[in-house]
Amino acid sequence: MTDPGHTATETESPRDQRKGRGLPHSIYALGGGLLLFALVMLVRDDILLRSGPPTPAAQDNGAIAFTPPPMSSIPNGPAGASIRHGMAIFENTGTEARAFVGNGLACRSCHLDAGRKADSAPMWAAWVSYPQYRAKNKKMNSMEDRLNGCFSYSMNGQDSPSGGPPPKGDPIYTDLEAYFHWLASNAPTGAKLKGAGFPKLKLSSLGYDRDRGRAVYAQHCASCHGDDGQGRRDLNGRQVFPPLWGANSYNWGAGMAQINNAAGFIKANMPLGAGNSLTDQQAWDAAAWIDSQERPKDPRQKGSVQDNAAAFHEGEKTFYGKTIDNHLLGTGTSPKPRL
Amino acid sequence: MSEHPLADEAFEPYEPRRPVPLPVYWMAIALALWGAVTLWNDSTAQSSGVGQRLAEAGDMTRRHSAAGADLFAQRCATCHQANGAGVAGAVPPLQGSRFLGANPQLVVQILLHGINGPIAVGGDRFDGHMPAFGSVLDDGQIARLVTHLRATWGNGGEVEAAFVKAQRQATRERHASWNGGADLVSLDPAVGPQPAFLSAPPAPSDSVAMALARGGKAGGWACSACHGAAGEGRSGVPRLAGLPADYIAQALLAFSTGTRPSDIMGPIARQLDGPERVGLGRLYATMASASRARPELDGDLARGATLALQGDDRRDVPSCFSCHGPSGFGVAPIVPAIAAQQPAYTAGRLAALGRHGKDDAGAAVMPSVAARLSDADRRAVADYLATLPPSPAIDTDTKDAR
Amino acid sequence: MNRALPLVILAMAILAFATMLLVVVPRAQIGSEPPAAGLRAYSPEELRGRAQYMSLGCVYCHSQQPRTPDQAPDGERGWGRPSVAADYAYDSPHLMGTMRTGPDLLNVGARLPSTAWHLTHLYRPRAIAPWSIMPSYPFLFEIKDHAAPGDTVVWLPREQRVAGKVVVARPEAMALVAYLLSLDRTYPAPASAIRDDGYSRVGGKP
Amino acid sequence: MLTIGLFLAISFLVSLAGLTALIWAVSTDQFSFGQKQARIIFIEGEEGHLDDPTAGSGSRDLERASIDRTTAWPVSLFLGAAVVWLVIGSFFGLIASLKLHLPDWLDENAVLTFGRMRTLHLTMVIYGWLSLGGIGTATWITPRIFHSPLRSPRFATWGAIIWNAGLIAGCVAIATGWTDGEEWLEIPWQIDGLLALGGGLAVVPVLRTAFGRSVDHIYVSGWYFLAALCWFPALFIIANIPGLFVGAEQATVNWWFAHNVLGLWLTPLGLGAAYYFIPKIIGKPVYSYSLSLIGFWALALFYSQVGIHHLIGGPVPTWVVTLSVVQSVMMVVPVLAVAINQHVVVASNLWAFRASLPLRFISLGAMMYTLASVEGSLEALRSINTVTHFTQFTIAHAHLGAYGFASFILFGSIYYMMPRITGRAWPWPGLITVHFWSVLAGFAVYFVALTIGGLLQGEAMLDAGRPFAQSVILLKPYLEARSIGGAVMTLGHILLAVNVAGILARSAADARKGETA
Repeated sequence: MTDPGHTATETESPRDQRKGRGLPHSIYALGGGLLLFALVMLVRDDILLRSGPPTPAAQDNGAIAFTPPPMSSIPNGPAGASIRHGMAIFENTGTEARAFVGNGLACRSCHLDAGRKADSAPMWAAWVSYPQYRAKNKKMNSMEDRLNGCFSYSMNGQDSPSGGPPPKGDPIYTDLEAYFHWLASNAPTGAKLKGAGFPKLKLSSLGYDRDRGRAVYAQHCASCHGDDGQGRRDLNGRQVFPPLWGANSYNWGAGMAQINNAAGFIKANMPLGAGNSLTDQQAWDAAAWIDSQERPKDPRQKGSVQDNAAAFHEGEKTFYGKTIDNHLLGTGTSPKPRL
Repeated sequence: MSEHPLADEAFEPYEPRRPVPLPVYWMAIALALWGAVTLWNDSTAQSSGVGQRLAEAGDMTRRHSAAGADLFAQRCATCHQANGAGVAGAVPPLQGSRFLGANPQLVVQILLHGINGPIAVGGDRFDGHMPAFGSVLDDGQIARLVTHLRATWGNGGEVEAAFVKAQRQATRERHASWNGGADLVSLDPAVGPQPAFLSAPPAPSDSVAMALARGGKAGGWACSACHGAAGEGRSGVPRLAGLPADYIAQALLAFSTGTRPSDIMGPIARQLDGPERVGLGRLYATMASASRARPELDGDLARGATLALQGDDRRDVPSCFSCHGPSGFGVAPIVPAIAAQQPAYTAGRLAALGRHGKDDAGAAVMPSVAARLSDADRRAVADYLATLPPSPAIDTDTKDAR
Repeated sequence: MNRALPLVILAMAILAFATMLLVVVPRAQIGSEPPAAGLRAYSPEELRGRAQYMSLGCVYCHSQQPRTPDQAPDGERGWGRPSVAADYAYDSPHLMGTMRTGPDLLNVGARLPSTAWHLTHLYRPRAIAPWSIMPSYPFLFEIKDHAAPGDTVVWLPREQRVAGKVVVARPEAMALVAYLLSLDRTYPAPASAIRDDGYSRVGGKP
Repeated sequence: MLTIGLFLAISFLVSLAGLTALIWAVSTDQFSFGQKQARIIFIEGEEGHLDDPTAGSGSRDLERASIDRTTAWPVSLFLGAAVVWLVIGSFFGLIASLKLHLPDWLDENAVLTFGRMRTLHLTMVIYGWLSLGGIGTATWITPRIFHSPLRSPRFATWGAIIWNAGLIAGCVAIATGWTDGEEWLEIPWQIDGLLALGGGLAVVPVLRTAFGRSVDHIYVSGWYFLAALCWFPALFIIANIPGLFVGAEQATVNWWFAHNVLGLWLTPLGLGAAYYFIPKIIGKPVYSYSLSLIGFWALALFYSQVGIHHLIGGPVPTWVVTLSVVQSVMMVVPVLAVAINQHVVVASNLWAFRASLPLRFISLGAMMYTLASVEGSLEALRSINTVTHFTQFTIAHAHLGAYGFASFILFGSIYYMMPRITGRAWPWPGLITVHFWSVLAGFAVYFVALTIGGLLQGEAMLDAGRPFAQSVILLKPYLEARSIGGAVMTLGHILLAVNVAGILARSAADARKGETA
């Protein structure tokens, strides 16, 4: 190892011994760094490649976040059958509740993702907030009362084969409630759940304007809902994009016929898949354009449109009872012959 | 020999006391450990890779041997609904349908070739289009599906794969769907009175478009050379048959102007004028062809089905079918059919839309949806869509008029 | 280290050991796999085209080995499923390549099945893709005044044509295109197939 | 699966066991040699003095002068031919590089198409320039370290002639489109016989000199040369057996060969030269002679198994790929050993680095060996390879090894050897400086451009949302930069050729004068 003929080591001063050491040290450092890198890459290969893409973290602003149970957890047996049928009604309302639907909509047209999607009035949030006092009919409403309202206004029951909503106690209500109940499994009753209802949008000083809305509609809505607002059907005539006005849409008594509700829904959910891509102002204006079109009359109307506006639409943000292009909105559409 | 003075005469490079420096030991040991871990890891990778392929083969077998009820849930429920209620005015119910009580040959034939024309079920008239499952279900699957349908809503009785095979053989020359109830009643009168099939006035024979598709423009590349004689596409080449006419015409325009960049379509599209684009759109929209798409991207079909049918609310991804129609058949005029599309095309298009949505006119929503899909999701949904029956061909002219 | 013979012998022994591991054992393992079901041998015309492919050095810019989705999005580019050893049973020499200056070609016959397209592309790649840096191969074609019967005329976009002349494919070009069209491994891979699964460590799917 | 796993484990364990035994042997001094043996390259009075080669001529020592005389003719032949191949090869490389961004340039003839230009470039610089130059250097150094004259120099001469004939035939074949079609193995196997024969003949003198040497110890350069000269014919012959391999198995053979050409042929030739010239020029032995044992044997153990990392993610068994990946990273051990030995002696004698141009070439080359190896180890990691595979990054890496390392060392070796061989000083020493700076600057541009371009290209290809076209478009400026760098490098090569031609011409004139006198 040590060379006997080599005597330099014995005479080296400490300074000399350090000399020439700098480079070996940096070579070791290089090797060590490389090693560290190899190990890090090993970890990366192992851990990063294993994990899927990150999912957006849920934000929390005081309200309780809630996730409805997966479809696969619907129980078997009679309870499950009722839940399943409730879901079938919710999704395929025109068939399952054929006698009581007077337009081309289904529950899920506005309550997206079969009533599961937050910020589109999800049913798990609705279930835990009923019974509830509602100013609309000035009484304590059970869920059945509320559903009755949906059939009357949003589903335009007046033009249905039976001429109205399902009668009290109809199994349609029970099954729908069974579905809602299941959707709200483990949800806290009475608590404010995140994503309940439609978001409330503040109205800016610009207000809302149907002419601005016409442009917004043409750019962002018409490709699916059609220039004429009649939505689109697939090749079997099945409604894919729901009609927004006209005889096949919700009537003047529906919550969606109020611009603030429609604006909140649009802002959070439209265009479908690109929710929150419109500005608040665009949402208000588009809602105004949609609301300023004729639709089936308010079933509560006894006298003239003006009387009804005073009785039921006071203080609402709506074009009901206003005259646009020489047409008095609220007059109603003539019922369409059913397919 | 040298005039250069030595900078430091006293210093000599020396061999240190330890011939092998300590850090070399450490590194050798650490590298050996790293190597051992990597080897072990990759040996598990190998078994998981083989396992994955075996599992896929197993999946395939399982898919091919799925029970009738599962097949119904996967294949039929989007239209006929899980409870067989159908959709009023659009999709006939299975509950109490006389078609299911009739000779099993009838249901098998409907599944093999689809229906295109008016039928009467349960007193209601439906003027719709049932897709042909002949190219996406094998004989065993159809047999189990028909058995399940008849047991649930018809008059029982098992149907054997051999029976389906014979039926397929007997009508192998048939490339078009059954022309509504009027055509089907000839198979078994038990289905009851059926509306007459009013054959649509023959579409103006667009010989120009046909010549373009088959022979190319001025001796150029023919559409059919890549997209197939019936627009069925092939691995890596998109299916065109059954896409909305306007969608095709718009896409050709986008290719020619470069808003939708494509090296292959660009030069061809630039040779076409407006009427030719429209003509080609109509031609392919009305073409019927069997599906040639098969899952090929190693996608997770169950995940794909979830995305297509329900979307993913955690990632704010709506279901595909909420816009592309309940079976992915598209919604004219601009929402394209996605059923039976070639998976490489679907996944590649989703990736491109997710990244470069802006340079693509006419697709306002897809970029933001596609951007939220992971690579695995794109492959999953593309592979799932490839298992669906192709969109039935329709005569766009009559449909628009309706 | 003072004796030359042991040094040489040991050095050769180490090489022999490496050769056994890198050549002999993989050969035995790969050789035990039958050709993939669905793979067919090349026709004489395709083999002539393959010889063109080799002699023009296509392999230096085009790989023929799509990777797994775990590793790279080759499938989404339409380049096909990850290839396995059994897909190359008739490839001699192998032309897997190590560069992707151009796209992978193992399934180009599936995604670009048009002979006419390939002829235009070989004659003038930049008539199709202005950004392309692929060499053009005019020597595989002939420029004539009139196409003789049986000639395959190459289509060019309007702005690229020469008035009064036609471009006709020579047999070499036709053979090369025949080979390109034969590159189609879209049949399903055998489950027991051999390939590098180092990226499938994920095991299950996410 | 069990047997394969077993193979994998065994191969790694064997390599590790070899390494452990080696480290144990070195640290417990099982081989009784040390710095004394490292001084075998010096003769009395040389040590401690700069061996300034660019200025001086032959050795004062009569024994060494007589040794050098035996090698003069075959080595001049090898080196002269090597330089010719270098210049021609660089031109083809430059044309190929230009064609990548000027694709319509010179497209009228099949001979001039990119695929053939590029292949001619590779064949000429690997089998012409580097191999011939390496054999020449080995033939020159071996007798010196053995203190014995070269035995049977005629074999070397014939070897050089036959090799060159084979190579010319091979290049003509490739230019006309006759090729075996595999990377690095394009020369038709019918012609390969000539190369094998030439190589085999060239080995004989070196082996015979080794076996008949007059000193007991074999200096480290000798290990590398002896092993390389035995390894290469074996590699070349096995890889070229026609019809033995088909399909995917052929790919493993292809890359087993192609990487071993670097690892077991060019690398030992280059390292052997560096191990001789660096201490010789500085006049001081290497830092830790016994460490060089680890450098050599670990190279043999690990480098021989790295080739299949070229097929990561490909259709070959997982285990063989993983084995190559692991052994690639294990290469860090021999690389560190060599780096410590070679760089430390230079770093503690930086004045010599400034003073001697050959040392500058050789020492820089040795540093680029360290860099190239480290880069290679990293590149073999799956996570990095998935980006760099199939991109220009690998081209940059290959040039770092074959040019930055092997060619730089060969440049320095030629500048050192030619004056000793011819007995004349370099006719235009100024050109050597210009050569040094032009190839250094040109290569820096080349390497940096392609490395960055390759990484960007790889990133683009991994993103399914970016069309393939983007990976090409973004690469173009880097390809143009590569052409600029390559042109500057080619200029340097011409200067080298001018100097070599000049020194050979003068020595020939001397010889004629000597004859007439």
